[in-house]
Amino acid sequence: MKFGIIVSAGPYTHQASDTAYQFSKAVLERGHEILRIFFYHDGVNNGTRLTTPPQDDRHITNRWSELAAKHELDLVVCVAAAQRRGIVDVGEAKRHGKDANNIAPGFRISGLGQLIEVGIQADRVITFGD
Amino acid sequence: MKFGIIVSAGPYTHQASDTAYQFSKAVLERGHEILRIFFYHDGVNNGTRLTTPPQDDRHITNRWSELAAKHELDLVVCVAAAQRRGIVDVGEAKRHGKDANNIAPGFRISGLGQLIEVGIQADRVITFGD
Amino acid sequence: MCINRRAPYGTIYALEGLEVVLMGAAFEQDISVVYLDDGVYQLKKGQDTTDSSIKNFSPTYRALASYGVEKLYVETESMEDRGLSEHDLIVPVKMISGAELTELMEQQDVILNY
Amino acid sequence: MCINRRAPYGTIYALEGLEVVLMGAAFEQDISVVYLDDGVYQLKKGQDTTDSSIKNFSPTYRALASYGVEKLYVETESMEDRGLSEHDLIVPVKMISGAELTELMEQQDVILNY
Amino acid sequence: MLHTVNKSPYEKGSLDTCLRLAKQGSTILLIEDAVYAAITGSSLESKIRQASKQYEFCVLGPDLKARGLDEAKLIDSIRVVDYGGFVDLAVSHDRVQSWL
Amino acid sequence: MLHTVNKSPYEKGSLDTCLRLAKQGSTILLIEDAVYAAITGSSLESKIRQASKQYEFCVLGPDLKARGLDEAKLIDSIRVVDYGGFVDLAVSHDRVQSWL
Repeated sequence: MKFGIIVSAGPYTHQASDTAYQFSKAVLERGHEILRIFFYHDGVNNGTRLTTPPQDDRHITNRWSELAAKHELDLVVCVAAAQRRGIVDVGEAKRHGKDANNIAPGFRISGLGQLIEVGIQADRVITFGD
Repeated sequence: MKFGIIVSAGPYTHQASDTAYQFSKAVLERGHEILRIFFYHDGVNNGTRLTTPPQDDRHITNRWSELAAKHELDLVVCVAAAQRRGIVDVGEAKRHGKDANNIAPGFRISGLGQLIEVGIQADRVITFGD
Repeated sequence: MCINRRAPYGTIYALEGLEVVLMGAAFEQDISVVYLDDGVYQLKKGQDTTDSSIKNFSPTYRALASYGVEKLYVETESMEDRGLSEHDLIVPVKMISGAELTELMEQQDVILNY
Repeated sequence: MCINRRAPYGTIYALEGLEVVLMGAAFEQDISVVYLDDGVYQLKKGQDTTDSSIKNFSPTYRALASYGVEKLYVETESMEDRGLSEHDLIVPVKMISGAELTELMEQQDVILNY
Repeated sequence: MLHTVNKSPYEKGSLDTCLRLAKQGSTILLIEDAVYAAITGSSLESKIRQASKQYEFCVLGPDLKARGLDEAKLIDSIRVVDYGGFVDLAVSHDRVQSWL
Repeated sequence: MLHTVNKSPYEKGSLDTCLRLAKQGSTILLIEDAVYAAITGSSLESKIRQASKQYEFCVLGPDLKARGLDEAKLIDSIRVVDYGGFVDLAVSHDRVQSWL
């Protein structure tokens, strides 16, 4: 079965991104497919590589990056939501004259169309958020 | 009268940082003093220079930076909260081996002691958050 | 179907939820939009953000029809709790009861929530 | 005084609120900590996050006394609503009524809220 | 003491907790989504009218206006303030308690 | 339909809205801070018992355990699932509705 997963809360602040991660892992362990994980609202803050959580705590962003690398997942950060919150890749930095970018490995920035598309293509869409 | 102001919600997502800004401006217009504005929890996300909100909307970070420049305000981003959320200055980037920083002009990263201190020194402490 | 349950301005969900509806319309999806709980306040007439300098996005609701989004539903019970009537709303909507909304939700392919 | 009104793990306020209390103690402030509404759940015995891989910070409450933080107050009404009693809590606390809490709040210099 | 409430009373319990714990004679300022509590004709009106015998209620005008709420429909005992008035309230009370 | 609720029923109205609108026979999965609704001895117990005549309630075990809630104190009609069980529920119902 094909899943689309929406993450709409930021890391650490709300448990939603933890639940989304555990759910995603379980989806893959059950042999199902994840078409895309779409980060919207404050969920875009999952996609910054600049976090340094305490050593005895989980590293939420790295955990996503590793899961994506292992299973070739498509992690999409919504561009409109990202612009408001300061999540930037090389292209966005150039376009808006920013002197730095902060996107984490395995994440890409794209439009809301990617959310609509997964809504059309997935058998199940599930939202984790605040 | 001396105010300490705490901002504990991120920009755009919650109105709290808007209210904190309007309140801060009014404090200064009334001739009172702001000892420090302390950004805690998701409030640290007010301090990234990488945001590009839509042109017809307010630019929350720039607004803070300008208010701070005009009135020599002390805008402090809590270091522990910032590490979890990926707000980084030059020193933090070096310390944690990050290849970029994203702190906005007028903001500085410091410890929770700065919050305790303002609690001791201010006549009034007020929190804006989620 | 997009279900809106939050008031405008206090949080960004109303605005970013509207952006999803517009994008769905651009993809020529047949979208139903439901306003429920505090979400009904999104459609309140007379919003004026000049004194709070937040962007007033309420005129966009009036533009939804021109984007082909015509199925706007508002739950009667949420309106009554808040002392609101259809005359308070910025756009024409279909008022439905909670029981009707329950059935409508059962007919959807995908439900998005804010 | 720090007022804690949120449950642990669902949001970060419990953990980051605890960090403020520890820092206040390091500055030798005379800190009262109040657990109210869902905040009382922070002190629930038996927290075990091994299956959710979130950091379990509940042992830190037991360390508060060694940092000189000894004024822990829990509101009786919040406990009763949730079917909790003092035996369910990980540390000794002073149980106070809402009316007593009202008076206690009036005596504080600064109140921080999470 | 000045109490501020910023959450919708329909969505969250913050206003209820404030009403349970604020000392008689305190001032309660409704801001952001809490301004919806200030309007007549809702299911909350009688609760607020009852509470206004014990507390002085104020409401932030810019937040009312943003949400399209008419001052003419305010519960009559509630006073409207702007951001400057909010500051004055914070100054004239010896402490501020924010119920988030 | 599978309904998920992730907010504390003491703090927010999400569970109430879910109970008002979920079709009879639906499954309601309590996760994150909503797991507090599943415990006996609270002021909510009778409401949940009443609702469990119409709905199948499940609760996410790892979230119970994190919060120190004893499975022995669960309202008896509520079934505990792990993350794999959560996925199975999403698969076996034709849609998922998240009440945030």
